[in-house]
Amino acid sequence: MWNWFFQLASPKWFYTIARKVTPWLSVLMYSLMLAGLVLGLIFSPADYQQGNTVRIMYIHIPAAYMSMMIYVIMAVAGAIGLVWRMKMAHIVSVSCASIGAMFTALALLTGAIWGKPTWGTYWVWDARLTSELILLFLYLGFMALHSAYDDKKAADKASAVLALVGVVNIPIIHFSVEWWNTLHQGATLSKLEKPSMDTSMLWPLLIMIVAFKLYFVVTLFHKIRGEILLREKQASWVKKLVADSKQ
Amino acid sequence: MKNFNRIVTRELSVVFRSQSEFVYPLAFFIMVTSMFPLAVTPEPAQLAFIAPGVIWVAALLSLLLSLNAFYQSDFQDGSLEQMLLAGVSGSLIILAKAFANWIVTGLPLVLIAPIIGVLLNLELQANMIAMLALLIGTPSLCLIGAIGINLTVGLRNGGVLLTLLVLPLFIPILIFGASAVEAASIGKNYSGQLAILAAILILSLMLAPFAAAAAMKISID
Amino acid sequence: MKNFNRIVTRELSVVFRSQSEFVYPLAFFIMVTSMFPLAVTPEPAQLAFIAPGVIWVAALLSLLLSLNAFYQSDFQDGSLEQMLLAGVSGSLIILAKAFANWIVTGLPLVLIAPIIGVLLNLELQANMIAMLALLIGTPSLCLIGAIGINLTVGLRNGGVLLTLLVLPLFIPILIFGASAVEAASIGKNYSGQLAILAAILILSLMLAPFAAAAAMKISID
Amino acid sequence: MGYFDSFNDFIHMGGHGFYVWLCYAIVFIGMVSQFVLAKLSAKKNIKLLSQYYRRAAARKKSQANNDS
Amino acid sequence: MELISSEFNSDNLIEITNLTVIRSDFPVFSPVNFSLGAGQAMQIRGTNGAGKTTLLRAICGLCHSLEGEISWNDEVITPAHQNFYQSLLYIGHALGLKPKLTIEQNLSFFQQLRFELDSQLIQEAMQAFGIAELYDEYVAKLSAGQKRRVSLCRIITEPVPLWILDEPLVALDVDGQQWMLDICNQHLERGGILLITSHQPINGIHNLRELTLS
Amino acid sequence: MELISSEFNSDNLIEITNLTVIRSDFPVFSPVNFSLGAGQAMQIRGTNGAGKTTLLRAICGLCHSLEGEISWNDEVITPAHQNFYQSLLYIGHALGLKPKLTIEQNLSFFQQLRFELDSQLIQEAMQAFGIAELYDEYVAKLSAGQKRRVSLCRIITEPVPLWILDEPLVALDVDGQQWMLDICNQHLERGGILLITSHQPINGIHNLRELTLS
Ligand code: HEM
Ligand SMILES: Nc1ncnc2c1ncn2[C@@H]1O[C@H](COP(=O)(O)OP(=O)(O)OP(=O)(O)O)[C@@H](O)[C@H]1O
Ligand SMILES: Nc1ncnc2c1ncn2[C@@H]1O[C@H](COP(=O)(O)OP(=O)(O)OP(=O)(O)O)[C@@H](O)[C@H]1O
Ligand SMILES: [Mg+2]
Ligand SMILES: [Mg+2]
Repeated sequence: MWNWFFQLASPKWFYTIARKVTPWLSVLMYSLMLAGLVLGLIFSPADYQQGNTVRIMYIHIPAAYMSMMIYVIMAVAGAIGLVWRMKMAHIVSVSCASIGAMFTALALLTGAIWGKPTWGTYWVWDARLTSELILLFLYLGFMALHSAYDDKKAADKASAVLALVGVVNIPIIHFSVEWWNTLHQGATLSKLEKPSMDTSMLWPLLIMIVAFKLYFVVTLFHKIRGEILLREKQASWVKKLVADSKQ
Repeated sequence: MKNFNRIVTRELSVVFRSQSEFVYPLAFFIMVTSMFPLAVTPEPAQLAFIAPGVIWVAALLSLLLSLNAFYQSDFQDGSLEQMLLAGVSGSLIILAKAFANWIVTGLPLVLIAPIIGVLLNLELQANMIAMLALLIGTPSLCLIGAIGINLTVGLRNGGVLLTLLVLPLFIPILIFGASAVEAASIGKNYSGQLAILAAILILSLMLAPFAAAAAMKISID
Repeated sequence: MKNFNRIVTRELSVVFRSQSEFVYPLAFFIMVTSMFPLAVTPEPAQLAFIAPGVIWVAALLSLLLSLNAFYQSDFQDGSLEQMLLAGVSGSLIILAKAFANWIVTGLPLVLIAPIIGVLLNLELQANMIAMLALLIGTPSLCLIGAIGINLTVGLRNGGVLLTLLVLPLFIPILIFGASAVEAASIGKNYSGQLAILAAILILSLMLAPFAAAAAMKISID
Repeated sequence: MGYFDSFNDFIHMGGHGFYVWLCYAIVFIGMVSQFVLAKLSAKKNIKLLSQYYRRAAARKKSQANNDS
Repeated sequence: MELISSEFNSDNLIEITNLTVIRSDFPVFSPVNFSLGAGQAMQIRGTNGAGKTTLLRAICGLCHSLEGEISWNDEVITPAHQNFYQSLLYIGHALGLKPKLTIEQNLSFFQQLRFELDSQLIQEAMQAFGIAELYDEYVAKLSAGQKRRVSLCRIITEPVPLWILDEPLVALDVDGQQWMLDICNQHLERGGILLITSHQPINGIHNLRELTLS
Repeated sequence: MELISSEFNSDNLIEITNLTVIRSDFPVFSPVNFSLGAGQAMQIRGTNGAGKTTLLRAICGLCHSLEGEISWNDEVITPAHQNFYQSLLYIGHALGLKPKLTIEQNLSFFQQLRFELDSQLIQEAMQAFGIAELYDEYVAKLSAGQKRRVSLCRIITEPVPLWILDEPLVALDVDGQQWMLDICNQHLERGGILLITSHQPINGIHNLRELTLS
């Protein structure tokens, strides 16, 4: 039952699987991305209040979701690494950071730009915006801490501790719109209730959300493979792989 | 518990050995708060308006500054590893050091805050609430700060990296602390904010010592 | 002059060895400035009003924090005394280190300040003046800070004592810097303040290296 | 085609073209650069490693020479 | 002078199997095997950089990324094993003294972490290392050798069976070295265990085994 | 191996008259008088705390509150005397190395403060102390003895006549100590001057005079 878990823990196994899977995932990602863009930019209607600016939603919301999801993944992987001393978990955790930071920055930037036509200002200091900014700082702190250590193992553990501590910020971001009355929109997508959105806008949004997730997985796999190579440089399979690739 | 007392006593006697040292964080606090009338505006109404925020930001920075002095030398001269080797648990060490840190840095802030409040034109009620909020909030700052300093203590320029790691975690305390004072100063209900501060304190008392102890062991290697 | 270059190069290579280090003071600056909207008020007009003061206070604190990392290890590992014994004059060492300090800490602040200004709702003209004022003011902060750190570096809790010594000396720069920005934001003439800042810079370039070098020799004993 | 009457309309987006296209451009640049960097990292690391192995081998050799 | 009054359990045993430490992907030294029982002493030898300090710190649990096994009285030591820490004293390059406290305050702090305060014993220890008159001097003002003596006092004030000493003779003058070695001998006679490194010749410790790292 | 290529001026002379250092109102040691000319060496002896380190630092001008006179080539030294500093190398308990720079960077920084960069010489120095393969290693990662070796490389890379070495043999292994003493001998043959302290026996330095502090 735990077999797959231990297999996952083997960098070599992960490397080969990731290499096999990524092309397929990439194809899926490209097609979903394209479909989402075409539907969102061309076929979906403008909002009766916001006009065409609503099209920013199709990238803002997926990016914002990803920024939070990736942080949780990073923290959970870090925790697994700390508790079970699993190499692979740390590799995942570390590889997540820069992708997550990018999505956080994108959510902030697209949100800020969207704010100008809708709220009349690029930036207000409301709870959700602020907590998202804090999330960016947490990502940056994670990366800075990891690069400040000379020893990779110590760096992994230290940054995992930081990721775990920072996880408290995630519920704050999510519930901020409920806890404080703010400018920012409340939840539009919820599993329990029927979405309040028109299907012609809902579909492109959902497709983009899935496409962004796939993008994350594909990019993560690339990053992980690079990282595995560096860390397993003493393993014979890596030596062989490097030697083969030279010819 | 015996060891807790011992570590606290030792910390305090190191600090009080040069008797003037415990006034520094205080002095920093006073200095930063008095920079604002100079830098922003000397007008009383405006001052009272920015006072809660300024008091909290200053408290936060002065606690942040004190962390280094409290932890770094223990790492460098090897006395932390000696305590661990004497079988004292990491989280107990952290708890004791954070407590000593609060006694030396946090408590004086709490006591001096009302005076600063008067200088910044804060009225009595808000002033008392500011003190209360600081009393509940500053221990959490010491505990959370302990995590950050233990993660960064082995690194050069750790001081600034520390800030980067710790300030985001301080911000919720800052927000609720400042908004409690603000609510009090305009006569609104402030008990909600104080309750959240208390909840944060309990949470950090339960979790921070373990996280910081883990960080400490990583840094010692 | 050759030795000046060498010391600067060495300082910079120590700092840039872990490439991310030069973002820390910046991060601190951004973090502190973004604490004020949270602690004081998120309202744009109010923000613009306190912005000049906040930017200057934050710049001042972030330079203050960087001093320790720049000087302390050189004292402790004996490399300062080795430089002196190699016949390099104390004031040259200080000048070189303060210059490196400014490159790493001050310059990034100057460059990021306009962005912070936008976040705090400062308008374009005031924003540019803020940048200019920081450009003239921050080198003096590095030089004056060098005196303070060299006086206090041998002491435990020196960090906070440093603050105590240095902040009063920083205050004139703070006042003129902030008031230049304020003047610009309400459309008044600001050249007087900038001239004073420049005068302070020249004065501290001439005097601070000698004072700091004297302090250094006292601390080495 | 689609929601818009003409290509010009599409670019113009009812006056909000600047905001919409700026957003999409930023996201595009961000995601593509991240993706390319990630994709290159495996290749770059292979190159790095082949250098590393060469140096390690050289060091081992010189050590062996020292011992004998 | 009879200094150490306690007899140790004669069953005490530390066993090291296949221990090595990985740094930047390479083992620092080839795997090490040995065991030391009551009354036995071992000197770790090796050139500069051979890994002596690393080995000692690994045994104390101060190193991550180690491979192999350490066991104390037949129990395998996981990083924080209370029994083991109760019986261990490690003194390395960093002495762990607070410059702002006096000699006596430093010593009594460490003593109280594991034992009851025994001022008498602290007094005797300072006498044994020739720093009795300096008892209320701040450590900051001591010379290199005097600081080393203060840290070594702990082998008397904290009577534990297992001593792990990394270059304890450094900075000591001739008298100091002699006193130090005498005390080690007494410790061994009482059933203590000693693990030591030194680049200076160690004369007069009975039955000193040697292990050379490579 | 011929390492040091420069001959020094044979008129070099350091003279110490009635030197003592006051700490907390008392002189640390009774006044000291000696003079050393080209090719002469002196070992300062004394128990722990006798004041050896204090004396050497005082000569280097790193101590305030000293009484007496130090002169170099018949000129009295006031705290910052360029000629004197140009001819002096002091290596004490603190090594002055930056952990974040490599061995080579550290050595070339110090060399360039007084001389032109000479990578050849740095290479030779590292070879002489057996750390040539580590040249691009960060000092943070070195062992105690390796760090000491790096700091001692400076006696080769910075060819000055007057060496003041405070316990240079500490942490060095047997080979390292031998190399060190050989180099000192070569230095003396070329007309250098050596002032040294050590608690370990110094074997094989020709004409080593001794001065015992009290
Ligand atoms: C800098 C500005 C902004 C930031 C940092 C930001 C951040 C976020 C975040 C983090 C989420 C995900 C929340 C969650 O999953 O709980 C989100 C969702 C969302 N944002 Fe923004 N946002 C910004 C501006 C805007 C603007 C201007 C609008 C529209 C007027 C907007 C509309 C939405 C909508 C509709 C959602 C989905 C709501 C949900 O399902 O929770 N955002 N935003
Ligand atoms: N800053 C100081 N203030 C007061 N006394 C001091 C100070 N520094 C050193 N001393 C005292 O001066 C004496 C001489 O110290 P010094 O370091 O010179 O000894 P040393 O001969 O080098 O000893 P060691 O062999 O242990 O290195 C010591 O007794 C010490 O206590
Ligand atoms: N943090 C580290 N990262 C990588 N390598 C390290 C680290 N610390 C030590 N080393 C390397 O490990 C080796 C062993 O160091 P160690 O300090 O154990 O040597 P030692 O035998 O105690 O030497 P000495 O006699 O000089 O004290 C050295 O070659 C050193 O370069
Ligand atoms: Mg060692
Ligand atoms: Mg000495």
